[in-house]
Order: sequence, then C-alpha cells, then structure tokens
Amino acid sequence: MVATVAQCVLLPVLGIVIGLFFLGLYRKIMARLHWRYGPPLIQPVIDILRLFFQGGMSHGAVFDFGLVLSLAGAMAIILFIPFAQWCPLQGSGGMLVILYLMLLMPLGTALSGGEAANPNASIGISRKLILALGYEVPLLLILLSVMSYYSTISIVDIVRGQQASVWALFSWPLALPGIAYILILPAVLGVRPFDTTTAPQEISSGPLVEYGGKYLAFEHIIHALSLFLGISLFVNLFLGGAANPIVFFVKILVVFVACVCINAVFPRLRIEQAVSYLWKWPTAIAFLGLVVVSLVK
Amino acid sequence: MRELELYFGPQHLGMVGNFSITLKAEGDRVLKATANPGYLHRGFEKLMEYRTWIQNFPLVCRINVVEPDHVEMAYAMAVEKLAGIEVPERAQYVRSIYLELARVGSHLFGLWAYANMLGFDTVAQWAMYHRDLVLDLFEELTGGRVYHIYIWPGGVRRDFPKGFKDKIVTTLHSIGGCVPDYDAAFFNNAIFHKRASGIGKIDQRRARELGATGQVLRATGMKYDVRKVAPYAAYDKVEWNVPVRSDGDAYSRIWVVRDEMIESVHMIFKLLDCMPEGEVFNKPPNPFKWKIPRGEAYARCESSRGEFGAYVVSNGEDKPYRVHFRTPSYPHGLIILEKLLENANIADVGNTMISLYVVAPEIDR
Amino acid sequence: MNEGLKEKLEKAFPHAAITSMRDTDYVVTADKESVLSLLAYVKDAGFDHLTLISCVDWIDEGEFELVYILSPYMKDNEQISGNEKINLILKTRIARGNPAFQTVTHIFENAEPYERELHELFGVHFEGHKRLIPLFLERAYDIPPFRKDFDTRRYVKEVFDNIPAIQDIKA
Amino acid sequence: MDRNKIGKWLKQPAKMANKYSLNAVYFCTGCGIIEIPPVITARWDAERFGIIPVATPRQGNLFMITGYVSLKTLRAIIRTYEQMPDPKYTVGFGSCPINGGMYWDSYNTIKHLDRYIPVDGWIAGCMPRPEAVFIGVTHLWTLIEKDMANGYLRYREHYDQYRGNQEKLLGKLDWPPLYATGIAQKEIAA
Repeated sequence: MVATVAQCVLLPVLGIVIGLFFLGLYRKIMARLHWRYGPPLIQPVIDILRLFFQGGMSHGAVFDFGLVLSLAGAMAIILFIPFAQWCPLQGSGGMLVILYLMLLMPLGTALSGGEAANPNASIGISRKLILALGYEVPLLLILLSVMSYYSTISIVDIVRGQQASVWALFSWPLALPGIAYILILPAVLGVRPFDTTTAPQEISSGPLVEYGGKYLAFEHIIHALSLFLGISLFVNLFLGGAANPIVFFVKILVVFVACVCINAVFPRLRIEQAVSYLWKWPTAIAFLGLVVVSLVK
Repeated sequence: MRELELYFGPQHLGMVGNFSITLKAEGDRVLKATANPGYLHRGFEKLMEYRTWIQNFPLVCRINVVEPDHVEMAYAMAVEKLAGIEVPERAQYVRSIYLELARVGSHLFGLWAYANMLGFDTVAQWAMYHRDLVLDLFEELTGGRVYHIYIWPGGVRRDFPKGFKDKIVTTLHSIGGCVPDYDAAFFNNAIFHKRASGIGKIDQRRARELGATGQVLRATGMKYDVRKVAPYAAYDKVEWNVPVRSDGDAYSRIWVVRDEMIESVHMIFKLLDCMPEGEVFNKPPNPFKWKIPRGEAYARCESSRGEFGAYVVSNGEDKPYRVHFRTPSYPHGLIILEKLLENANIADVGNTMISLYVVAPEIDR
Repeated sequence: MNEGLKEKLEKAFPHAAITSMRDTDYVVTADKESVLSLLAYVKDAGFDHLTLISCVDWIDEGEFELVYILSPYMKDNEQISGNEKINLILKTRIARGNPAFQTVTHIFENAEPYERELHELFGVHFEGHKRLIPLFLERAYDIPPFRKDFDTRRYVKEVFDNIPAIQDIKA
Repeated sequence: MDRNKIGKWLKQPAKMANKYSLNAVYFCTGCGIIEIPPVITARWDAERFGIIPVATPRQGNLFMITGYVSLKTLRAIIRTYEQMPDPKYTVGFGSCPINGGMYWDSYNTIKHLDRYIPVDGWIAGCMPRPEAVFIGVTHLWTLIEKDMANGYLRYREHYDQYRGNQEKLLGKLDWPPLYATGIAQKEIAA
C-alpha cells in the first residue's frame, strides 16, 4: 500500500523530469544537426522557471480549468503506464482507461485555448483535433490487434507476455501493427512533419498564442509529459517494456532520439496532407495487421 | 462557418520583413487577402531631394536590406546615364562579380526564409551560415557586412585586394560542395514537393498582365532576364543560361532560385577568368560641387527578385530633382500576392508570400 | 521596328513629340487627352510591361508631370528579339492646382498600387480608380508629403522635436 | 558550472532565470532585422545564451526594436509592448531609434524611441554586427543583475507621460489604457 502511494506521487515527478530532460535534449540534438553549439541541457528548466516568475494573464475560469484538466489527464495516464516494473494502478482498467485519458490532453488544451478567443488559437485547436482524429484511427486498430493477440487489456500482462517470448515488434503477426505504430509515432508526439498544430510560422504557435507566464509554463510541462507518455506507451507495447528502470529509460531515450532525427529532416505537412497520409499507409498496415492477428489467433 | 479576420503580420514568426496581410478566412480557407504595406515607409525619395548626388549613396542602399547592391547599381547607372560618365572595363567586371555575389547571398537568405516558413530549421540554418560566408567576402572587399556602398558613378570604390580572387573561389567552392546536401535534404524532399507544388500558381498570361518579373515570371517559362535582354556591366561578355521552369507555382520558383544560384557561381568563375587589368574608377568631379545637366534617365538591372529600376530627374542642380525606384516586390507584393491568396489555405499564406520573395522595405521605401 | 514605331506613332498621334534620348530610351511627350489612347496603342505595339508610373512636381511651372515607363516583354519564351532593351518613357503634364487624371488600370492592371501611391504622396486624383485608399501613411498631412512645397525638415522640427522627453517624477 | 554560480542560482532564482532565458519577440521593426537571423542561426548561435525568438508577445520577455520606427510601426510596437507580461526588457537596436540616425529629417519616422516606450539598453551602429548584439545582451545581463533594467516599472510609473506622447503623435489610440491614467496614476506613483 505504501509502495503504491509512493509510486503514485513519484512517478509523475519522474515523468516531468524525464520529459524536461527530453526537451533539453531535443534542443541540443537539433542544434548539433544545425551545425551549432546549442543551449545548455537545462535550458527548458530555466525557461519554465522564468515563466513562473513572469506575470501571466488568465482569460477566464474555463481557460484555467482546461489547463488543469490537461495536466491532470497527463498525470493520470502516467499511473496506468508501467515505467519498468512500476505501475501503481495496474489492476484497474488497463489500455481502455489509457485510451480514454489520452483524449483529455487535447480536449483540455482545446477548452482552454478556445477561451482565449484568438483566431489563431481556434485554427490551431481545430488542427489539433483533426490530427488527433487522424492518428486515433490507426492507433485504435493497433491497440486492438495487440490486445487480441495477447487476449488481455492489461498493459502489464502484455509486457510480461513479451518478456516471456520476444519483443512484439519482432514477432511475426505483431510486426505489422508495430510498423504502423512507428509510422504514426511522430504524429502522436506532434513532431515534424506533424507539428501543424503549433506551427509558429503559420498560426503563431496555435493554441498557445495567448498563453504567457505560468500558464505557458504549465503548457511546457504538459508538452514534456506528453512526449514521455507517447514514447513510454510505444516502448511498453512493442519494445517489450523493461524489468529495470534504467533499461526502460535507455529504450525511451533511443526512440526519442530517433524521433528527433526524423523531426530534423522534414518540413511540416499541411493538415489535410497529414490526415490523408495517416489514413492511408499506417491505417492500411494496421488493418492488415488486425486481420492477420485475428486469423493467426 | 464563422468568418474570421486574421492579421498575418507585422508581428509574426512567418513574416519576413515588416509587412502585414489582412486575411478574411473561413475555417482554413482565405476568402480575401489585403496587403497592408507602409510599416517601413521613410520617404526615401523625398529625403534624396535634400542630399547631393553622392550623399545619396548611403541612403539608397537602405532601400533593400537583403540585397543593397542592386539598388546602388541602378542608381549609379542612372546617374552615369545622366552625367554621361564612362566606366572602365575592369570596373564592369568587378561590378558583375560583386552583383552576382550579392545575388548568391540574397538567394541564400531567401532559402532561409522559405525553409524556415515550412518549419525546416535544418536547411534554414545551413543557408544562413553559408550566407554569412558570402558576407565575409563583402566585408573584406568593402568594409561593410550588410551595406557596402561599393558602386559609385564611374566605377567601383576600390579594386580587389590582394588574394581576393582566391578567397572568392574557395568560399564558393565550400558553398557549392554542400549543394548535394541541400538537394538531398530540401530540394528533392518529398514533403517539400508536397507543400510547394501547386501553391500560388500563376500562368504566364496572368503574370505578364500583372507586371511580374524575376523568378515569378521565369517560373512560368519565359526567359526574361534584364541581364540578358538589356545587358549592363559585363553580362554580355560571358556565356550563361537563364534557368526557367514552366509550372509557375512555388515549387518552380524555388527551383529557379536554386538553379540561378548555381548559374551565378559558374558565371563568377568565368568572369574571374577573363577579367582584364586596368583602372576601376573614373573619378567624378568634386562631389560637393558636382552639378548634373538637366535631363532624366531610367536605368534598370536584374536584382535577385526581378527588375530593379531607378528613374532620376535632374534640373541642373547639385541634388536630384526627383528619384523614383521601381522595385520588383512592388507588383509582387501588392497585386500578385493579393490575387494568389484568394481561396488559398491559411497554411500557405506565408508559403506563397515568401516564394514570391516579397521584401517589405522595397515596397515601402 | 524601332524606327517604324516612331513613324507610326508620329502618324497616329501628330501632337505627341517623340525624342529619342539614348539608344535605349525613347521619350514621348503627349498632351493629356491622348495619353490613354497612346498607352493602349503602344501596348498593342508590344510594350506590354508597365514598369513604373511616376510623378514629378514642377512647382515653378505649376504642373505635375506624370511619367509612364514601359518596356516590352519577350514575345517568345526563348528568343530575344532585341526590342526588350528599349524603355519607352511617356510623359504628360497636368495642372497642379486641382490635379486629376484618368486611371489606366483598365489598360494595365498593375497600375493600381502605383496610382494609389501617387494619390497618397502627391494628391493626384485618378478618376475611375476603384481603390484610392491610403497605402503607406499613418498621419494625415496638410500637404501631400512628396510635393515640393512640403518641407520635411521643417515638419520634423514642428512635430517630432516638440514631443517632450519623459520627466522623472521622483527626481 | 562552478560553485559560485550555483550559489547565485540559489540566492536569486528569479533574476538568474530572467537573465538566461531571454525570449525575444520576433518583430521585424526595421532594417536591423537583417542581422537577427545570423544571430539566431548557426554562425553566431544566440541559443547558447538562451536567446530564442518566440511567436507571440505573450511568450516573450525581450523586445528588440531593430532599426528605424515609422509611425505605423510605432502603433504596432506599442500594442506589442503592452501585451508582453512583466518583467520585460526593451533593447533599441541600431542608431535610428536612438536619435533618428540617417532618417533624422524623414517625416514618417520617429526620432527618439524612449519618448514613447521605455528602453533599457541601446546597441548603436548601422547595422550593429552580431558581436555587438552579444555585447548588448551581456550588458543587459548586468543591468538585470543590478535591478537597473526596470523599464517596465518606469512605464507604469510615468504612464501618463508615455500615453500622452503616443497620443500626441498617433492621435487618439483605439485601445484602452494599460494602467490607470490621470489622478489615479499619480496616487499609484505616490
């Protein structure tokens, strides 16, 4: 019991720390690919600190509520996704809860950003929701095939199943949904070529346009958490999770660096191009995977 | 759907230069776009009437920040036409090389702007780095990084310093060595093709009606280049091609820019090879007492965005009576942009604008 | 063709004075009634690129001079005919007192912003122009700023130098 | 990071965070903007010092007035400045905002920027080179350290005068005052 409570408190903190480390690493790697030195690794922490000391402006109760909702959603998912062997709420709901909670983050941002009544924000929100619609379809198919292959909705059991045999990405029928997941991973994380939501050069950072001060700081934290969550889910489902936190950290680090490299070599897509991409190859492969998995089963 | 009014600029990351477009949009679609210039209006041509002919040189180069050299050239050519000054042959070559270097720098800046607009930081940063190398050359030649004030009536201010030829060659080789990288990362990138093809499409008939020049016109297939049709400086002394494309969209324009850059580099090498020895400067009279006979002249040159012209009127005084600059961004930014943005996607506003290479200070002057 | 054009112009517009200044600049001075037809004529004759519309304030003579500069685009996409290097400078004078002239936007579509600019900076009214709204300026000026009788140095002294520096209250 | 620096971080986290996270509002106010891309990209890399451009004024705390300010831009500058949250720092970049520079006799550019919005530091030159920008930033660091970069406080204190000057030039401004004006203002100051 004590262990569970301690995990419930510590895991979100760990998630934020790792997420911020990722943000710093992201800027550093991008800088190196740009032929420059780059900021110190703790730059995101300095930025967030500065934002907390800067006065922000609220745009009403819904503005605050949406932000809190988003943050709470992100924090809650952490408790359902195993970080190595730690998963405080493993007995309750598994993947289905994760699916529900994952909707909270864009929804909270949409609520909050929409309250700011800036046209750029509303365009950004509509893009965010359309993009979410785009990747949710293949994501659902992928999750369905994984769940039906291991005949469980518990993510811990899926990890155990992989650790007993081989990583899902390299096992025969599950390789197909695995490939589909790799194809949509940049969209889930919102990195290029799928960063249409916050495209600063097009719509002035979209939903974030009216955020300043501590509100923006919270948005940065939510962004960091969402990076951590998206990669953790992938690692747990297809790269066999880990029995050891350090191994798990190394795995998410490798996936993250790969995503940053993809981010560095592509411009951004338009939203309808992004959706038509997401609904074409990833969906087709995921669907094929589902069919094959159900046949094999 | 609700109609939105959106301000694209002046404070906007995707806006290069202080310019603003007011968009009436419905969802993601632009219904009507209105260009809103004037944020950089300084009344140059009025100020020039208060300054002597030579005093105006530091002023004119500020008309275009990205590429001040072609403004100097146009004004100097107009003054030379008015006063009837001859330019030594070596100076013509030096001018050509200098202008082509400016074109390479300016196109790299444009590449930065365009890649940055598409969110392609990597290529943007490379391009800006390479532009800086070109600026280093300018700094050695003229002493200024951005504004050079190098071309004067009667030639150029000073000859190439010792060993400068080799420096040009080395720098251009180091930039040219990265062309395969640029091609692989950017120009042949599938997503760049997806984002740029079909955007801001204009056919040749329409481009002619609206007064397009430069790569906007060349991307529709016409080999119209002032350097070719009305040669000035030393452009008729060497062989070179005018790169064209036929589709007339943003993709073609960016490719024309790329080909032009490569063509410019080749041209610089050829010009360096056959450069004659001699003087580079026919000294004009004492600038404080220099009076130019009554008359008028229109001189034009091909800047990196299109035809740049200077219309100068003198009434026999030591100051110009009236100067008016024809800038390529003027029709591009005020007419063509408005027409192309109708029914475009909001995501393509900056894309269209930068592919037309609209430079705001040129419009406002 | 160059000489041919000159003769043709002289025939069609006997009142227009045509002087060839240098080998590439042709100056045509016309009265203001014949400018529109002249523009339409030279457009058909190949000068289909309106490069610039300018205005010169001849204050001593009490006249504005409108200047239209035209040059030909290439007829063919590939071949240069040699005419392209010609600049046709077409000039006409209008009275300075109440300056008004017809718009040429129906002949050259790209004349629109040029005429807007001249309207704003010189106060020349172009009849038939659909959008004569301000282009550059933020403040209203009594005299349009590009006219010769507008002294920008005096204006700067009157307006900008009269803005006081911020006084520190505490001190 | 040496021990001295860590000590500073612990003592004055707000100041240190403000110093090393200067997020610049990317507003191309004049021709000085041509030197900003080199500053923030590969050759000079301002991100080493935590300077990056941000998309909207609400997210930034450093406002660079890059070059001459025409009247139309002044209006946009005031709006942008008032949207930025405190603390915010303004840097006048180039000679034109200092005293008009080479446009001293232009009818459409303002001559002294500090009469309309408070300015914390100047970088002289036309254009200032990228190195000058970095020197300017290190000076700004010193000012922040010594609590002397207090333009936003001055703006609040003398808002009557600033608003008066702005309205003198631009006519009646079509947005409400940021702070209370008139007698209430003087009470705040007192």
